[in-house]
Amino acid sequence: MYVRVQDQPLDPWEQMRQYRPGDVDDGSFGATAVCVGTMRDFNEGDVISGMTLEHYPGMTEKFLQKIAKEAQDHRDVLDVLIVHRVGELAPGDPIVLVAAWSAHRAAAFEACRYLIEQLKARAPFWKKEVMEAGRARWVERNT
Amino acid sequence: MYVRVQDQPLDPWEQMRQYRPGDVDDGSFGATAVCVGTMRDFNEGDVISGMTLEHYPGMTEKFLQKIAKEAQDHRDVLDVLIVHRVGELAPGDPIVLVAAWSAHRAAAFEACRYLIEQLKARAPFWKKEVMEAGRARWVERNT
Amino acid sequence: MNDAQIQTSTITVQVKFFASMRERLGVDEQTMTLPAGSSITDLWKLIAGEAKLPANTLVAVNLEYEDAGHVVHNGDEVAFFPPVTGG
Amino acid sequence: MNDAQIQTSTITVQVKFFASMRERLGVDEQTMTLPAGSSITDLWKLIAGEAKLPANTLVAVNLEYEDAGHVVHNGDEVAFFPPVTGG
Repeated sequence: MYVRVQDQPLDPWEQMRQYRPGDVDDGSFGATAVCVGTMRDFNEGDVISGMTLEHYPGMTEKFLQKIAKEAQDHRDVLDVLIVHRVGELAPGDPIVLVAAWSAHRAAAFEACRYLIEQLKARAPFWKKEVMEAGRARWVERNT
Repeated sequence: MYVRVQDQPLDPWEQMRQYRPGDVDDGSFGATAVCVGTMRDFNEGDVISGMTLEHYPGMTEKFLQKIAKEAQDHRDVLDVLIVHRVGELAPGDPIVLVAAWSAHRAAAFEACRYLIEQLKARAPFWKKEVMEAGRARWVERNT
Repeated sequence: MNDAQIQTSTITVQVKFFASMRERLGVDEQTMTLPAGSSITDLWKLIAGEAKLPANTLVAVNLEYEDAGHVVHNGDEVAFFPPVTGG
Repeated sequence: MNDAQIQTSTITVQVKFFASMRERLGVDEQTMTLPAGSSITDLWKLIAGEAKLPANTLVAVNLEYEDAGHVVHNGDEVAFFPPVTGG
Protein backbone atom coordinates (compact mmCIF):
# COMPACT_ATOMS: atom_id res chain seq x y z
CA MET A 1 0.00 0.00 0.00
CA TYR A 2 1.43 3.33 -1.05
CA VAL A 3 -0.15 6.76 -0.47
CA ARG A 4 1.53 10.03 -1.27
CA VAL A 5 0.61 13.72 -1.66
CA GLN A 6 3.31 15.61 -3.54
CA ASP A 7 3.97 19.09 -4.86
CA GLN A 8 6.47 17.71 -7.36
CA PRO A 9 5.30 16.82 -10.90
CA LEU A 10 3.65 13.43 -11.14
CA ASP A 11 4.68 11.05 -13.94
CA PRO A 12 2.09 8.29 -13.54
CA TRP A 13 3.70 5.75 -15.86
CA GLU A 14 7.17 6.23 -14.45
CA GLN A 15 5.61 5.87 -10.99
CA MET A 16 3.93 2.61 -12.07
CA ARG A 17 7.13 1.37 -13.68
CA GLN A 18 9.08 1.89 -10.45
CA TYR A 19 6.51 0.65 -7.96
CA ARG A 20 6.85 -2.90 -6.67
CA PRO A 21 3.52 -4.09 -5.25
CA GLY A 22 4.23 -4.66 -1.57
CA ASP A 23 4.45 -8.21 -0.24
CA VAL A 24 3.24 -9.47 -3.61
CA ASP A 25 5.37 -11.66 -5.83
CA ASP A 26 5.34 -10.97 -9.56
CA GLY A 27 3.36 -14.09 -10.46
CA SER A 28 0.55 -13.66 -7.93
CA PHE A 29 -1.48 -10.89 -9.49
CA GLY A 30 -3.30 -11.34 -12.76
CA ALA A 31 -4.69 -7.86 -13.12
CA THR A 32 -3.70 -4.26 -12.51
CA ALA A 33 -6.25 -1.48 -12.94
CA VAL A 34 -5.15 2.14 -13.10
CA CYS A 35 -6.89 5.48 -13.34
CA VAL A 36 -5.13 8.77 -14.00
CA GLY A 37 -6.82 12.16 -13.70
CA THR A 38 -5.30 14.88 -15.84
CA MET A 39 -5.81 18.64 -15.76
CA ARG A 40 -7.97 19.76 -18.65
CA ASP A 41 -7.68 23.08 -20.46
CA PHE A 42 -11.43 23.74 -20.29
CA ASN A 43 -14.10 23.68 -17.57
CA GLU A 44 -17.69 24.93 -17.51
CA GLY A 45 -17.24 26.52 -20.91
CA ASP A 46 -14.06 28.45 -20.07
CA VAL A 47 -10.48 28.01 -21.22
CA ILE A 48 -8.30 27.22 -18.20
CA SER A 49 -4.63 28.16 -18.28
CA GLY A 50 -3.50 27.03 -14.82
CA MET A 51 -4.55 25.62 -11.50
CA THR A 52 -3.58 25.67 -7.85
CA LEU A 53 -4.38 22.57 -5.83
CA GLU A 54 -4.69 23.15 -2.09
CA HIS A 55 -5.03 20.40 0.50
CA TYR A 56 -5.33 19.93 4.27
CA PRO A 57 -1.95 18.56 5.35
CA GLY A 58 -2.49 15.74 7.77
CA MET A 59 -6.17 15.13 7.11
CA THR A 60 -5.71 14.52 3.37
CA GLU A 61 -3.05 11.86 3.93
CA LYS A 62 -5.08 10.26 6.72
CA PHE A 63 -8.19 10.10 4.54
CA LEU A 64 -6.28 8.60 1.61
CA GLN A 65 -4.71 6.00 3.93
CA LYS A 66 -8.20 5.12 5.16
CA ILE A 67 -9.70 4.52 1.71
CA ALA A 68 -6.55 2.70 0.58
CA LYS A 69 -6.91 0.34 3.52
CA GLU A 70 -10.63 -0.15 2.84
CA ALA A 71 -9.92 -1.03 -0.79
CA GLN A 72 -7.07 -3.35 0.09
CA ASP A 73 -9.08 -5.17 2.75
CA HIS A 74 -11.54 -6.17 0.05
CA ARG A 75 -11.42 -9.80 -0.97
CA ASP A 76 -8.93 -10.52 -3.78
CA VAL A 77 -7.27 -7.09 -3.69
CA LEU A 78 -3.52 -7.51 -3.20
CA ASP A 79 -2.23 -3.94 -3.20
CA VAL A 80 -3.29 -0.36 -3.92
CA LEU A 81 -1.53 2.91 -4.67
CA ILE A 82 -2.65 6.56 -4.56
CA VAL A 83 -0.50 9.53 -5.57
CA HIS A 84 -2.02 13.02 -5.72
CA ARG A 85 -0.54 16.34 -6.79
CA VAL A 86 -0.84 19.63 -4.94
CA GLY A 87 0.55 23.06 -5.83
CA GLU A 88 0.73 24.73 -9.23
CA LEU A 89 -0.42 22.74 -12.27
CA ALA A 90 -0.68 23.41 -16.01
CA PRO A 91 -3.13 21.84 -18.51
CA GLY A 92 -2.11 18.29 -19.35
CA ASP A 93 -0.44 17.77 -15.97
CA PRO A 94 -1.48 14.56 -14.19
CA ILE A 95 -3.38 15.33 -10.97
CA VAL A 96 -3.94 11.89 -9.52
CA LEU A 97 -2.88 8.27 -10.02
CA VAL A 98 -4.73 5.38 -8.41
CA ALA A 99 -3.92 1.71 -8.99
CA ALA A 100 -5.07 -1.65 -7.68
CA TRP A 101 -3.56 -5.12 -8.02
CA SER A 102 -5.57 -8.33 -7.80
CA ALA A 103 -5.57 -11.94 -8.93
CA HIS A 104 -8.68 -11.07 -10.97
CA ARG A 105 -9.55 -8.07 -13.11
CA ALA A 106 -13.05 -7.50 -11.67
CA ALA A 107 -11.64 -6.89 -8.18
CA ALA A 108 -8.88 -4.68 -9.59
CA PHE A 109 -11.36 -2.53 -11.54
CA GLU A 110 -13.71 -2.24 -8.58
CA ALA A 111 -10.96 -1.26 -6.14
CA CYS A 112 -9.61 1.33 -8.57
CA ARG A 113 -13.05 2.80 -9.12
CA TYR A 114 -13.78 2.82 -5.38
CA LEU A 115 -10.57 4.73 -4.67
CA ILE A 116 -11.13 7.44 -7.26
CA GLU A 117 -14.82 7.91 -6.38
CA GLN A 118 -14.11 8.15 -2.64
CA LEU A 119 -11.18 10.47 -3.28
CA LYS A 120 -13.24 12.82 -5.46
CA ALA A 121 -16.20 12.83 -3.09
CA ARG A 122 -14.42 13.23 0.25
CA ALA A 123 -10.65 13.83 0.14
CA PRO A 124 -9.82 17.40 1.25
CA PHE A 125 -8.36 18.90 -1.92
CA TRP A 126 -9.50 22.15 -3.54
CA LYS A 127 -8.90 23.38 -7.08
CA LYS A 128 -8.53 27.04 -7.96
CA GLU A 129 -8.58 27.64 -11.69
CA VAL A 130 -6.81 30.45 -13.51
CA MET A 131 -8.63 31.49 -16.66
CA GLU A 132 -7.44 33.59 -19.54
CA ALA A 133 -6.85 37.24 -18.63
CA GLY A 134 -5.72 36.07 -15.20
CA ARG A 135 -9.11 35.73 -13.51
CA ALA A 136 -9.16 32.95 -10.91
CA ARG A 137 -12.01 31.01 -9.32
CA TRP A 138 -12.47 28.14 -6.93
CA VAL A 139 -13.98 25.08 -8.58
CA GLU A 140 -17.41 24.56 -7.02
CA ARG A 141 -18.57 21.31 -8.54
CA ASN A 142 -16.44 18.22 -8.91
CA THR A 143 -17.70 15.88 -11.59
CA MET B 1 -6.22 4.37 -31.80
CA TYR B 2 -3.37 1.91 -31.45
CA VAL B 3 -3.62 -1.89 -31.73
CA ARG B 4 -0.64 -4.21 -31.69
CA VAL B 5 0.09 -7.93 -31.29
CA GLN B 6 3.74 -8.51 -30.46
CA ASP B 7 6.06 -11.40 -29.65
CA GLN B 8 8.48 -9.01 -27.96
CA PRO B 9 8.23 -8.42 -24.18
CA LEU B 10 5.57 -5.90 -23.23
CA ASP B 11 6.45 -3.14 -20.74
CA PRO B 12 3.01 -1.61 -20.13
CA TRP B 13 4.15 1.49 -18.26
CA GLU B 14 6.93 2.27 -20.72
CA GLN B 15 4.36 1.80 -23.49
CA MET B 16 1.99 4.22 -21.74
CA ARG B 17 4.80 6.69 -21.13
CA GLN B 18 5.68 6.75 -24.82
CA TYR B 19 2.19 6.75 -26.29
CA ARG B 20 0.72 10.07 -27.39
CA PRO B 21 -3.07 9.81 -27.62
CA GLY B 22 -3.83 10.36 -31.30
CA ASP B 23 -5.39 13.64 -32.43
CA VAL B 24 -5.89 14.56 -28.77
CA ASP B 25 -4.18 17.52 -27.19
CA ASP B 26 -2.77 17.12 -23.70
CA GLY B 27 -5.39 19.29 -22.03
CA SER B 28 -8.48 17.66 -23.59
CA PHE B 29 -8.69 14.42 -21.63
CA GLY B 30 -9.42 14.36 -17.95
CA ALA B 31 -9.18 10.64 -17.38
CA THR B 32 -7.13 7.67 -18.50
CA ALA B 33 -8.17 4.16 -17.47
CA VAL B 34 -5.77 1.26 -17.90
CA CYS B 35 -5.95 -2.47 -17.34
CA VAL B 36 -2.94 -4.80 -17.47
CA GLY B 37 -3.21 -8.58 -17.47
CA THR B 38 -0.17 -10.37 -16.08
CA MET B 39 0.80 -14.03 -16.24
CA ARG B 40 0.26 -15.72 -12.89
CA ASP B 41 2.34 -18.56 -11.49
CA PHE B 42 -0.72 -20.62 -10.52
CA ASN B 43 -3.92 -21.75 -12.27
CA GLU B 44 -6.58 -24.26 -11.31
CA GLY B 45 -4.51 -25.36 -8.31
CA ASP B 46 -1.27 -25.97 -10.22
CA VAL B 47 2.03 -24.13 -10.23
CA ILE B 48 2.68 -22.75 -13.71
CA SER B 49 6.25 -22.21 -14.85
CA GLY B 50 5.73 -20.95 -18.39
CA MET B 51 3.23 -20.24 -21.12
CA THR B 52 2.96 -20.16 -24.90
CA LEU B 53 0.45 -17.73 -26.35
CA GLU B 54 -0.78 -18.62 -29.85
CA HIS B 55 -2.95 -16.39 -32.03
CA TYR B 56 -4.57 -16.31 -35.45
CA PRO B 57 -2.47 -13.81 -37.44
CA GLY B 58 -4.78 -11.57 -39.39
CA MET B 59 -8.00 -12.39 -37.58
CA THR B 60 -6.66 -11.39 -34.16
CA GLU B 61 -5.56 -7.97 -35.33
CA LYS B 62 -8.81 -7.46 -37.24
CA PHE B 63 -10.88 -8.36 -34.19
CA LEU B 64 -8.89 -6.06 -31.92
CA GLN B 65 -9.25 -3.22 -34.43
CA LYS B 66 -13.01 -3.82 -34.45
CA ILE B 67 -13.46 -3.63 -30.67
CA ALA B 68 -11.07 -0.67 -30.46
CA LYS B 69 -13.20 1.18 -32.99
CA GLU B 70 -16.40 0.25 -31.15
CA ALA B 71 -14.98 1.56 -27.86
CA GLN B 72 -13.68 4.73 -29.44
CA ASP B 73 -16.95 5.48 -31.23
CA HIS B 74 -18.62 5.62 -27.83
CA ARG B 75 -19.58 9.07 -26.64
CA ASP B 76 -16.81 10.88 -24.73
CA VAL B 77 -14.07 8.34 -25.56
CA LEU B 78 -11.13 10.15 -27.17
CA ASP B 79 -8.65 7.35 -27.80
CA VAL B 80 -7.98 3.69 -27.02
CA LEU B 81 -4.95 1.40 -27.07
CA ILE B 82 -4.58 -2.40 -27.05
CA VAL B 83 -1.25 -4.24 -26.96
CA HIS B 84 -1.21 -8.04 -26.57
CA ARG B 85 1.69 -10.45 -26.24
CA VAL B 86 2.12 -13.73 -28.12
CA GLY B 87 4.91 -16.30 -27.92
CA GLU B 88 6.77 -17.55 -24.86
CA LEU B 89 5.97 -15.97 -21.49
CA ALA B 90 7.17 -16.44 -17.91
CA PRO B 91 5.23 -15.79 -14.68
CA GLY B 92 5.01 -12.07 -13.97
CA ASP B 93 5.20 -11.16 -17.66
CA PRO B 94 2.52 -8.72 -18.82
CA ILE B 95 0.15 -10.35 -21.32
CA VAL B 96 -2.12 -7.49 -22.30
CA LEU B 97 -2.43 -3.73 -21.92
CA VAL B 98 -5.65 -1.87 -22.68
CA ALA B 99 -6.16 1.85 -22.15
CA ALA B 100 -8.85 4.44 -22.82
CA TRP B 101 -8.75 8.24 -22.74
CA SER B 102 -11.80 10.39 -22.12
CA ALA B 103 -12.85 13.79 -20.83
CA HIS B 104 -14.56 11.92 -17.98
CA ARG B 105 -13.51 8.97 -15.87
CA ALA B 106 -16.78 7.00 -16.18
CA ALA B 107 -16.41 6.77 -19.96
CA ALA B 108 -12.72 5.88 -19.63
CA PHE B 109 -13.43 3.08 -17.15
CA GLU B 110 -16.30 1.72 -19.23
CA ALA B 111 -14.30 1.71 -22.46
CA CYS B 112 -11.37 -0.01 -20.74
CA ARG B 113 -13.64 -2.65 -19.25
CA TYR B 114 -15.44 -3.18 -22.57
CA LEU B 115 -12.14 -3.75 -24.36
CA ILE B 116 -10.77 -6.30 -21.91
CA GLU B 117 -14.08 -8.20 -21.62
CA GLN B 118 -14.54 -8.39 -25.40
CA LEU B 119 -10.91 -9.37 -25.85
CA LYS B 120 -11.12 -12.18 -23.32
CA ALA B 121 -14.43 -13.47 -24.63
CA ARG B 122 -13.77 -13.36 -28.37
CA ALA B 123 -10.23 -12.46 -29.49
CA PRO B 124 -8.48 -15.50 -31.03
CA PHE B 125 -5.65 -16.13 -28.58
CA TRP B 126 -4.88 -19.45 -26.91
CA LYS B 127 -2.79 -20.13 -23.82
CA LYS B 128 -0.78 -23.31 -23.36
CA GLU B 129 0.56 -23.65 -19.83
CA VAL B 130 3.74 -25.44 -18.83
CA MET B 131 3.54 -26.92 -15.34
CA GLU B 132 6.27 -28.21 -13.12
CA ALA B 133 7.90 -31.41 -14.42
CA GLY B 134 7.36 -30.11 -17.94
CA ARG B 135 3.76 -31.21 -18.45
CA ALA B 136 1.85 -28.84 -20.72
CA ARG B 137 -1.86 -28.22 -21.22
CA TRP B 138 -4.11 -25.88 -23.17
CA VAL B 139 -6.07 -23.56 -20.93
CA GLU B 140 -9.74 -24.48 -21.31
CA ARG B 141 -11.52 -21.85 -19.29
CA ASN B 142 -10.75 -18.17 -19.41
CA THR B 143 -11.92 -16.33 -16.31
CA MET C 1 -11.47 25.51 43.53
CA ASN C 2 -12.26 28.69 41.60
CA ASP C 3 -9.19 28.23 39.38
CA ALA C 4 -10.16 24.64 38.67
CA GLN C 5 -13.69 25.70 37.77
CA ILE C 6 -12.38 28.23 35.27
CA GLN C 7 -10.11 25.61 33.75
CA THR C 8 -12.95 23.18 33.20
CA SER C 9 -15.54 25.70 32.08
CA THR C 10 -13.69 27.03 29.03
CA ILE C 11 -11.79 25.22 26.31
CA THR C 12 -9.32 26.29 23.69
CA VAL C 13 -9.41 24.95 20.14
CA GLN C 14 -7.25 25.52 17.08
CA VAL C 15 -9.39 26.53 14.10
CA LYS C 16 -8.33 26.20 10.45
CA PHE C 17 -9.95 27.44 7.25
CA PHE C 18 -9.24 26.23 3.72
CA ALA C 19 -9.69 27.32 0.12
CA SER C 20 -12.54 29.79 -0.59
CA MET C 21 -13.46 29.88 3.11
CA ARG C 22 -9.90 30.87 4.06
CA GLU C 23 -9.96 33.61 1.44
CA ARG C 24 -13.39 34.90 2.43
CA LEU C 25 -12.55 35.09 6.13
CA GLY C 26 -9.04 36.37 5.45
CA VAL C 27 -7.49 34.00 7.99
CA ASP C 28 -6.03 30.52 7.69
CA GLU C 29 -5.68 29.56 11.34
CA GLN C 30 -6.62 30.97 14.75
CA THR C 31 -6.82 29.88 18.38
CA MET C 32 -10.23 30.32 19.98
CA THR C 33 -11.50 30.02 23.54
CA LEU C 34 -15.13 29.03 24.12
CA PRO C 35 -17.36 27.50 26.79
CA ALA C 36 -16.92 23.81 27.51
CA GLY C 37 -19.68 21.79 25.91
CA SER C 38 -19.81 23.99 22.80
CA SER C 39 -20.77 22.42 19.51
CA ILE C 40 -19.33 23.15 16.08
CA THR C 41 -22.36 25.36 15.46
CA ASP C 42 -21.54 27.36 18.61
CA LEU C 43 -17.95 27.74 17.47
CA TRP C 44 -19.06 28.97 14.05
CA LYS C 45 -21.31 31.58 15.68
CA LEU C 46 -18.31 32.87 17.59
CA ILE C 47 -16.21 33.03 14.41
CA ALA C 48 -18.66 34.55 11.97
CA GLY C 49 -21.46 36.03 14.03
CA GLU C 50 -23.84 34.00 11.89
CA ALA C 51 -26.31 31.53 13.26
CA LYS C 52 -25.83 28.94 10.56
CA LEU C 53 -22.91 27.38 8.77
CA PRO C 54 -22.92 28.33 5.09
CA ALA C 55 -24.55 25.64 2.93
CA ASN C 56 -22.26 22.76 1.97
CA THR C 57 -19.58 23.74 4.49
CA LEU C 58 -17.64 20.70 5.68
CA VAL C 59 -16.19 20.40 9.15
CA ALA C 60 -13.41 18.18 10.45
CA VAL C 61 -12.38 17.72 14.07
CA ASN C 62 -8.95 16.23 14.66
CA LEU C 63 -8.74 15.30 10.95
CA GLU C 64 -12.08 13.43 10.83
CA TYR C 65 -15.35 14.67 9.34
CA GLU C 66 -17.96 15.66 11.95
CA ASP C 67 -21.48 17.09 11.86
CA ALA C 68 -22.36 20.61 13.07
CA GLY C 69 -23.83 19.23 16.29
CA HIS C 70 -20.57 17.57 17.33
CA VAL C 71 -19.25 18.86 20.70
CA VAL C 72 -15.66 20.10 20.62
CA HIS C 73 -13.12 19.54 23.36
CA ASN C 74 -10.10 21.33 24.74
CA GLY C 75 -7.14 21.02 22.39
CA ASP C 76 -9.20 19.96 19.36
CA GLU C 77 -8.20 21.03 15.87
CA VAL C 78 -11.34 22.15 14.06
CA ALA C 79 -11.34 22.83 10.30
CA PHE C 80 -13.98 24.50 8.14
CA PHE C 81 -13.86 24.14 4.38
CA PRO C 82 -15.97 24.16 1.19
CA PRO C 83 -16.89 21.05 -0.84
CA VAL C 84 -13.79 19.17 -1.94
CA THR C 85 -12.70 19.17 -5.59
CA GLY C 86 -9.68 16.88 -5.87
CA GLY C 87 -8.94 14.04 -8.27
CA MET D 1 -20.20 -26.85 -71.11
CA ASN D 2 -19.06 -29.91 -69.22
CA ASP D 3 -15.86 -28.15 -68.13
CA ALA D 4 -17.81 -25.10 -66.98
CA GLN D 5 -20.19 -27.28 -65.01
CA ILE D 6 -17.29 -28.93 -63.17
CA GLN D 7 -15.78 -25.52 -62.39
CA THR D 8 -18.96 -24.21 -60.83
CA SER D 9 -19.95 -27.38 -59.01
CA THR D 10 -16.86 -27.66 -56.81
CA ILE D 11 -15.06 -25.11 -54.70
CA THR D 12 -11.67 -24.95 -53.05
CA VAL D 13 -11.15 -23.51 -49.57
CA GLN D 14 -8.10 -23.00 -47.38
CA VAL D 15 -8.62 -24.57 -43.95
CA LYS D 16 -6.69 -23.62 -40.79
CA PHE D 17 -6.62 -25.18 -37.34
CA PHE D 18 -5.37 -23.58 -34.13
CA ALA D 19 -4.22 -24.53 -30.65
CA SER D 20 -5.53 -27.85 -29.27
CA MET D 21 -7.44 -28.53 -32.49
CA ARG D 22 -4.28 -28.14 -34.56
CA GLU D 23 -2.45 -30.52 -32.23
CA ARG D 24 -5.25 -33.08 -32.17
CA LEU D 25 -5.62 -33.17 -35.95
CA GLY D 26 -1.86 -32.97 -36.50
CA VAL D 27 -2.21 -30.34 -39.22
CA ASP D 28 -2.20 -26.55 -39.18
CA GLU D 29 -3.38 -25.77 -42.70
CA GLN D 30 -4.74 -27.64 -45.73
CA THR D 31 -6.46 -26.97 -49.04
CA MET D 32 -9.76 -28.79 -49.52
CA THR D 33 -12.09 -29.21 -52.48
CA LEU D 34 -15.78 -29.75 -51.83
CA PRO D 35 -19.15 -29.37 -53.58
CA ALA D 36 -20.43 -25.85 -54.15
CA GLY D 37 -23.10 -24.92 -51.65
CA SER D 38 -21.39 -26.81 -48.81
CA SER D 39 -21.80 -25.51 -45.28
CA ILE D 40 -19.19 -25.41 -42.52
CA THR D 41 -20.78 -28.58 -41.13
CA ASP D 42 -20.30 -30.29 -44.51
CA LEU D 43 -16.67 -29.18 -44.57
CA TRP D 44 -16.10 -30.51 -41.06
CA LYS D 45 -17.57 -33.91 -42.07
CA LEU D 46 -15.05 -34.07 -44.92
CA ILE D 47 -12.18 -33.20 -42.58
CA ALA D 48 -12.96 -35.39 -39.59
CA GLY D 49 -15.47 -37.97 -40.79
CA GLU D 50 -17.67 -36.87 -37.88
CA ALA D 51 -21.18 -35.62 -38.24
CA LYS D 52 -20.91 -32.88 -35.67
CA LEU D 53 -18.41 -30.20 -34.77
CA PRO D 54 -16.90 -30.83 -31.33
CA ALA D 55 -18.67 -28.87 -28.61
CA ASN D 56 -17.47 -25.27 -28.21
CA THR D 57 -15.56 -25.31 -31.49
CA LEU D 58 -15.41 -21.83 -33.02
CA VAL D 59 -15.35 -21.22 -36.76
CA ALA D 60 -14.19 -18.18 -38.69
CA VAL D 61 -14.61 -17.59 -42.42
CA ASN D 62 -12.39 -14.93 -43.94
CA LEU D 63 -11.39 -13.76 -40.42
CA GLU D 64 -14.98 -13.31 -39.16
CA TYR D 65 -16.87 -15.62 -36.81
CA GLU D 66 -19.58 -17.70 -38.54
CA ASP D 67 -22.07 -20.38 -37.47
CA ALA D 68 -21.84 -24.02 -38.56
CA GLY D 69 -24.67 -23.54 -41.06
CA HIS D 70 -22.80 -20.82 -42.96
CA VAL D 71 -22.21 -21.71 -46.64
CA VAL D 72 -18.59 -21.48 -47.78
CA HIS D 73 -17.45 -20.15 -51.13
CA ASN D 74 -14.57 -20.73 -53.48
CA GLY D 75 -11.38 -19.15 -52.16
CA ASP D 76 -12.63 -18.77 -48.57
CA GLU D 77 -10.26 -19.15 -45.64
CA VAL D 78 -11.99 -21.27 -43.01
CA ALA D 79 -10.55 -21.67 -39.51
CA PHE D 80 -11.53 -24.08 -36.74
CA PHE D 81 -10.39 -23.45 -33.18
CA PRO D 82 -11.21 -24.09 -29.51
CA PRO D 83 -12.58 -21.46 -27.10
CA VAL D 84 -10.26 -18.47 -26.89
CA THR D 85 -8.16 -17.81 -23.78
CA GLY D 86 -6.34 -14.52 -24.32
CA GLY D 87 -6.02 -11.50 -22.07
